Amino acid sequence: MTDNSQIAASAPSANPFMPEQMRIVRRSDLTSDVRFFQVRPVDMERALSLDYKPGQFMMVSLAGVGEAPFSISSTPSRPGMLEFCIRKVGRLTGELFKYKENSIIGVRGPYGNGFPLEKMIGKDILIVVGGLGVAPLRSLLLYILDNRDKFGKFYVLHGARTPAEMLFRKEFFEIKERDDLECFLTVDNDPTSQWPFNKGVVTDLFPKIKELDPGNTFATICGPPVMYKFVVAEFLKLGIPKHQILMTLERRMHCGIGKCGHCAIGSIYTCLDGPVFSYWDVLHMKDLI
Amino acid sequence: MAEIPKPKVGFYGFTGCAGDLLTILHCEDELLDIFNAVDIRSFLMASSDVHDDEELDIAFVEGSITTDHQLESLKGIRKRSKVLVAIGSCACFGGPQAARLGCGDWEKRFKKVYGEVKHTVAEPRESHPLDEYVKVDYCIPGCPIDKHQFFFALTRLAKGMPVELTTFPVCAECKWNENECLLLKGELCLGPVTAGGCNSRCPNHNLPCVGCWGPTSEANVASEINLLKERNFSAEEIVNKLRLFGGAAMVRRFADLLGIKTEEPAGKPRQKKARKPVAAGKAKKKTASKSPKAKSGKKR
Amino acid sequence: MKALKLKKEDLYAYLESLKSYGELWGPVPRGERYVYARLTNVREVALQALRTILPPKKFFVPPRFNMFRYSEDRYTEVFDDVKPRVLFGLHPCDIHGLMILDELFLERFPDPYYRKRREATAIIGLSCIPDDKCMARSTNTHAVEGGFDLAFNELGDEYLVWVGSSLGDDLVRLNLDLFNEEIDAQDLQKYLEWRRKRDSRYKLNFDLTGMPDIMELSWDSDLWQELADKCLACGACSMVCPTCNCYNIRDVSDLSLESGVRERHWDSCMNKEYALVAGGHNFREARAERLKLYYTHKLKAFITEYGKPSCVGCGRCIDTCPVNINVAEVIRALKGQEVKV
Amino acid sequence: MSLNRIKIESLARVEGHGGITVEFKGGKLSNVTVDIHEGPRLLETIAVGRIPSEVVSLTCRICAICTISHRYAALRAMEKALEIEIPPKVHLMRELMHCGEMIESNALHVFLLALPDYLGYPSAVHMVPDHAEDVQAGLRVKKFGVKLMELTSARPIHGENPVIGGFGKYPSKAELLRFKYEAESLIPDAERGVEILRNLRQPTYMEEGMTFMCIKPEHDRYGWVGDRILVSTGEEFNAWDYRKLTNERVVPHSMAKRSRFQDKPYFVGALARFNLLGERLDGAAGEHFRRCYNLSWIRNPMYNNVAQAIETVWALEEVPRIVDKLVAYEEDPEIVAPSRDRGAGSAAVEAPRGTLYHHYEVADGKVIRADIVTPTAQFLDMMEQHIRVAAENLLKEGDTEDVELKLEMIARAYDPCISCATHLVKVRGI
Ligand SMILES: Cc1cc2nc3c(=O)[nH]c(=O)nc-3n(C[C@H](O)[C@H](O)[C@H](O)COP(=O)(O)OP(=O)(O)OC[C@H]3O[C@@H](n4cnc5c(N)ncnc54)[C@H](O)[C@@H]3O)c2cc1C
Ligand code: SF4
Ligand code: SF4
Ligand code: SF4
Repeated sequence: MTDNSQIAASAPSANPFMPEQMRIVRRSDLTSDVRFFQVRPVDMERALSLDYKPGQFMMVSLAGVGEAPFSISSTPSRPGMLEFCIRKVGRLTGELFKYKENSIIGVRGPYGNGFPLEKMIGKDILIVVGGLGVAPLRSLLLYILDNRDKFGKFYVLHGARTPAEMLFRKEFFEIKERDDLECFLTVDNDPTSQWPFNKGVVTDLFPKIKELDPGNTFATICGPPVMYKFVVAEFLKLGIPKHQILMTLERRMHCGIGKCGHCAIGSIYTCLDGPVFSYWDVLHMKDLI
Repeated sequence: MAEIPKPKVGFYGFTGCAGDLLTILHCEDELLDIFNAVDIRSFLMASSDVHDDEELDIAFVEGSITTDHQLESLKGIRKRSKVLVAIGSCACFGGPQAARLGCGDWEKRFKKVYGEVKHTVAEPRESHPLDEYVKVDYCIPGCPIDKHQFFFALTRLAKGMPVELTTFPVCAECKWNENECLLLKGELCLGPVTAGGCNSRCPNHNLPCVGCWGPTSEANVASEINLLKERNFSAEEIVNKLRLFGGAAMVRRFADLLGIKTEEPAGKPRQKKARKPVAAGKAKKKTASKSPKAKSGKKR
Repeated sequence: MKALKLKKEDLYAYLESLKSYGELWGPVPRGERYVYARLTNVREVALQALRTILPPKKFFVPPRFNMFRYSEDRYTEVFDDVKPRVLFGLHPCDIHGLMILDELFLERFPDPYYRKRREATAIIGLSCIPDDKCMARSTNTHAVEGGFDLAFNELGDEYLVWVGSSLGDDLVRLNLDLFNEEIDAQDLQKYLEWRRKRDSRYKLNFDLTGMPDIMELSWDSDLWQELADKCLACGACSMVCPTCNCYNIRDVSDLSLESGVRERHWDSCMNKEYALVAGGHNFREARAERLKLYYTHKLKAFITEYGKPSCVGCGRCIDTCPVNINVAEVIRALKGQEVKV
Repeated sequence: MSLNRIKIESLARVEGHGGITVEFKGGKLSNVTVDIHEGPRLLETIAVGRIPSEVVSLTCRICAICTISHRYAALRAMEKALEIEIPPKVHLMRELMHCGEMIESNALHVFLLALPDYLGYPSAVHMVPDHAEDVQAGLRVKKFGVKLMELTSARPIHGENPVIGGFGKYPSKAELLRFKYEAESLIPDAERGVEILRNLRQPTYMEEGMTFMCIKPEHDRYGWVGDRILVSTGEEFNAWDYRKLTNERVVPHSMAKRSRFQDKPYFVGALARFNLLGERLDGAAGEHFRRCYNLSWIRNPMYNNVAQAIETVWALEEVPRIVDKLVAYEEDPEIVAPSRDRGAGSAAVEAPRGTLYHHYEVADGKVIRADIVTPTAQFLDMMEQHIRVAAENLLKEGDTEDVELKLEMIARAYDPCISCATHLVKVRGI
């Protein structure tokens, strides 16, 4: 009974484990170990019909290597391609870094809940990112910029250890220049002494937030684990309700679709019910972080 | 993807039974594929065509170190190789010849066997695993190794990728094979503390695991010992069993549980194993600290 | 649901006729235990079997199987072992176990590997009288109303045969002559009596309704560490549990290095690397944390989500764990009772 | 010619680590040594204080190539020490597993290790382009031996299934019959080895008379197990008197001990078995033997290769005979428990490369003494002597081309097993 065995791998398959073929159209180094990948389904029809939400992720699949989840960094408002920013840490990421432009990789998804855009529309938005936390939040950020009129006030705080380690540095410099949002950048320290902006940890930027309506604000955070505690404290100080504080969480995943069990926390699966959770979820569901 | 040149591979054997290299030679169906997939530069047991001074991508080393000469060769292999893989329990743990490691009676035993003759061929020493002397990138355990696990490692390394070996103890595979649990039937089975990957061969044959793959990464030896004591096995018998193939790893990691005084090996500082699961040290302390009985009642 | 009767003496003849649907599998002895095995000779079936070492999940998510063959960047699905099969002799707890797996594997993102095997398989239940390790009454999984194609219920020298699906009806028609459609009041009496007898035999009776609360309140209890000190982390409890479904995926290359398989094999939350992620962070480094996850899944999370525990009371963990950590002991301990752990 | 010293540092295509040193002084041969630089393991000292079953698991680890023979010898010795009578089905299973090892080890040696020498290749892999069929035939036979060992012992190497008093599990009848048919179908492959070797000219530069020893089977057929030892001098010994035969001593250039019989080196192995028992060979093997045998067999160790090739045919013919008897048993016997917890036992079995002795003494259920004498330890002196004669003759004839290879070939013809040789020796309880 090997029906279905020759499903064209480039079209979406009835088998949710079947990776779609996508081509790396662009790649560039963001830092020494983080690389930006832009990929596009080999099938053009499919490329144009790609749909996803900021905060969702895809499983990247390399034959003979394995699969791993990565947040989508691009915005659905700029269709036809997907973007990832990926840190080289292990087997799959190590191999992926060997792939050049024009190579074919496997991708399946999108998976996960993504940000609750329906609820966020019309609200003030505060995005706080650190390090690789940019990956999912860049998607939200670009989405909001592309739909600027649908949201209220918009603050972005971005921190990195050093200027060289700030991901999408140029992009953020440009965003900073825009007048439809307030964007503040900071670095922990600056060996070059050329950094024109703030120095210090990301929480130092909070006093710059002036005109948020806290009850009407969605705050999002993604970054290294140490950041969460301090940033959430600041959100609470601002008076943002706990269920409007959003964060994306990470867990081991082998399937991305709620089968393999590895990302289970209590009664939820990070891959299906997350990876975006509210601070209230974190408080009432033990074990979430 | 770019064509990668065939990796240069060497196979070496020190003190042991040669069972791991022979396991590879026993792969009739795959042998030619292996020779095609990688560029074998040295395999003394199979071929007299050896190139013993060149750089290697991967060195597979079987056997433990028991002479000065071997130690020198091992260091040479390490220097020439990008990745060094210990294959078999002797290379990984010192093998059965290291079962009395730490007992301090090696010289006495050596004299018992060889008398006072001064050997000219080699300066003998007590058996130690490879990672006592050089950095070992991977340990593929087994007495002998299992060919599937070896192929898995070989293909991964040939492609320049890391290798994940079985992290379960024997019991998991034993259940896959639907065996009746011998421990529950009162036999001294080391399945729960022994690294899996052998497909639970012995329980499949109604025989208890004798632990020939050495300790698993998270062996709860304290609990196993307590359980066996409840089943009326003597402490001596349990310890003997644990040490027979666990060798240096058992002795060192579980010395206080096994009631053994450990002596550091002559001279050489101990190197950390590269693929030790993260923070194994912490778990070790936890399991090793107190017996469960001592523990209950105390506040943590 | 339709009910029929089959004389016990005709059972083997009927089992024989089932073979025309597909491979016939049923419990057979292995030492003092039982396993599901292919019944080439129908008389080998162990009708007295209680629990098998592995639950029927092994048919639908085998311990190890290949999902894809790959070469270069092409993936080809593998469904090698999908074939028509009849599983005979599933007890109610195991049927409930399958229904829980159905929810996991067939609802959101249906898993084709599970689905195809499931669809090709006919399920025939068999009633049972519990032993001292069964706790299906506590989990309310001691009787079945669905989830089977046929269900045989012992009734003196006959079986009452429930037909649970249209496939079940087809199976009956494979040898219709053996069945009797007339059910009378006496049969009803016998059936009720049998149920009373079964229900009275449960030695393990727990009230599980409050378990989520109790688990919640025991989150920081010393209990978990005490269990962890004994736990061998061997994973056997997960392997044998009919509702444990965790697995790992790994790509295994052929020696040619050009092709290979994407393989799936059982994992357990008791495995130390279960929650280890790249960079070395382990979300459940401590054995106590992993044990807690296992029992959260069985006794809390599923109840919160589906209103029933994901333990179906089959007693396999009770029968398997060498150091006697099992769902019954954990419930007792959580409820502050004396335990043997 | 200014040859002072020939040193073969590492013998290739033998199991374990050994070398050969030949020294000359003033154009005359002064010293020949077969050096064993395998590291010591002191396994007998590890055996002391352990329970018998553990010691069986331990001593088979002396050598991967002879693991079945070691296990077999250990089981027999332990069963003697503990007074265990094993049922006939267990005997048959053991004979079957022994066949597996003989087939595997002999085929490996004949086709893959020795043939490359004769045909002038560094290894069997290098032979493939020109002699693919021969290599394939050898691999098929060897693979069958490996599978047979796996079937009977649970693993190709160090299988734990054969235990004191019986087996953990028995193969099914269907499996056994499959092996029977396969054995029958492989006989032509094994005969191929005999044919190749028969048609090759054996070198003669090392010829020298030798003393042979092997086990006298308990029945009047050819075989590898028994309690009496035949010597080509016409004498016979009990296996438990093995000390009288082997007389081990330590030499400085070897981590393996050395044996002599009546102060003379001697030969054990297939050639010894054939010289002493060859007329007992039946079937096709018997015919091959009668066709190949000549008087050089008592002087020339190179014929050991031919003997091994023929012995492989015999072992393949033996498999169906054993299987036919095995499948007649309906029940699998239980493992027989020891009838006492103290005693001493010695046993001999023929390993592929010669007679192997295991001796154990047990008190209070623990082994207090273990003594193992391996074939390689026994024939090393003989090997040294043949190499000496060869070196002298070659020197005399001025035939110094490829002299290392020529000497190495002699060593390889013995099919030495150096890990075996290195770990055996008597020890009293410590
Ligand atoms: C929802 C989500 C979004 C993510 N987004 C990004 C991103 O945008 N950029 C980025 O660089 N990284 C991201 N990660 C982390 C990324 O998945 C890991 O770095 C990656 O799995 C490492 O794989 P590896 O094979 O290189 O590492 P190895 O250590 O060799 O991992 C082996 C296998 O373990 C599993 N695994 C290991 N670490 C993780 C992990 N952190 N999460 C899930 N599974 C894991 C995978 O199956 C992986 O193939 C994300 C993780 C999650 C869960
Ligand atoms: S028989 Fe041994 S390996 Fe198998 S489950 Fe029991 S303890 Fe574990
Ligand atoms: S079951 Fe134990 S003794 Fe047997 S092969 Fe596996 S690890 Fe070795
Ligand atoms: S937890 Fe135990 S009793 Fe419950 S279903 Fe799983 S194995 Fe059966």
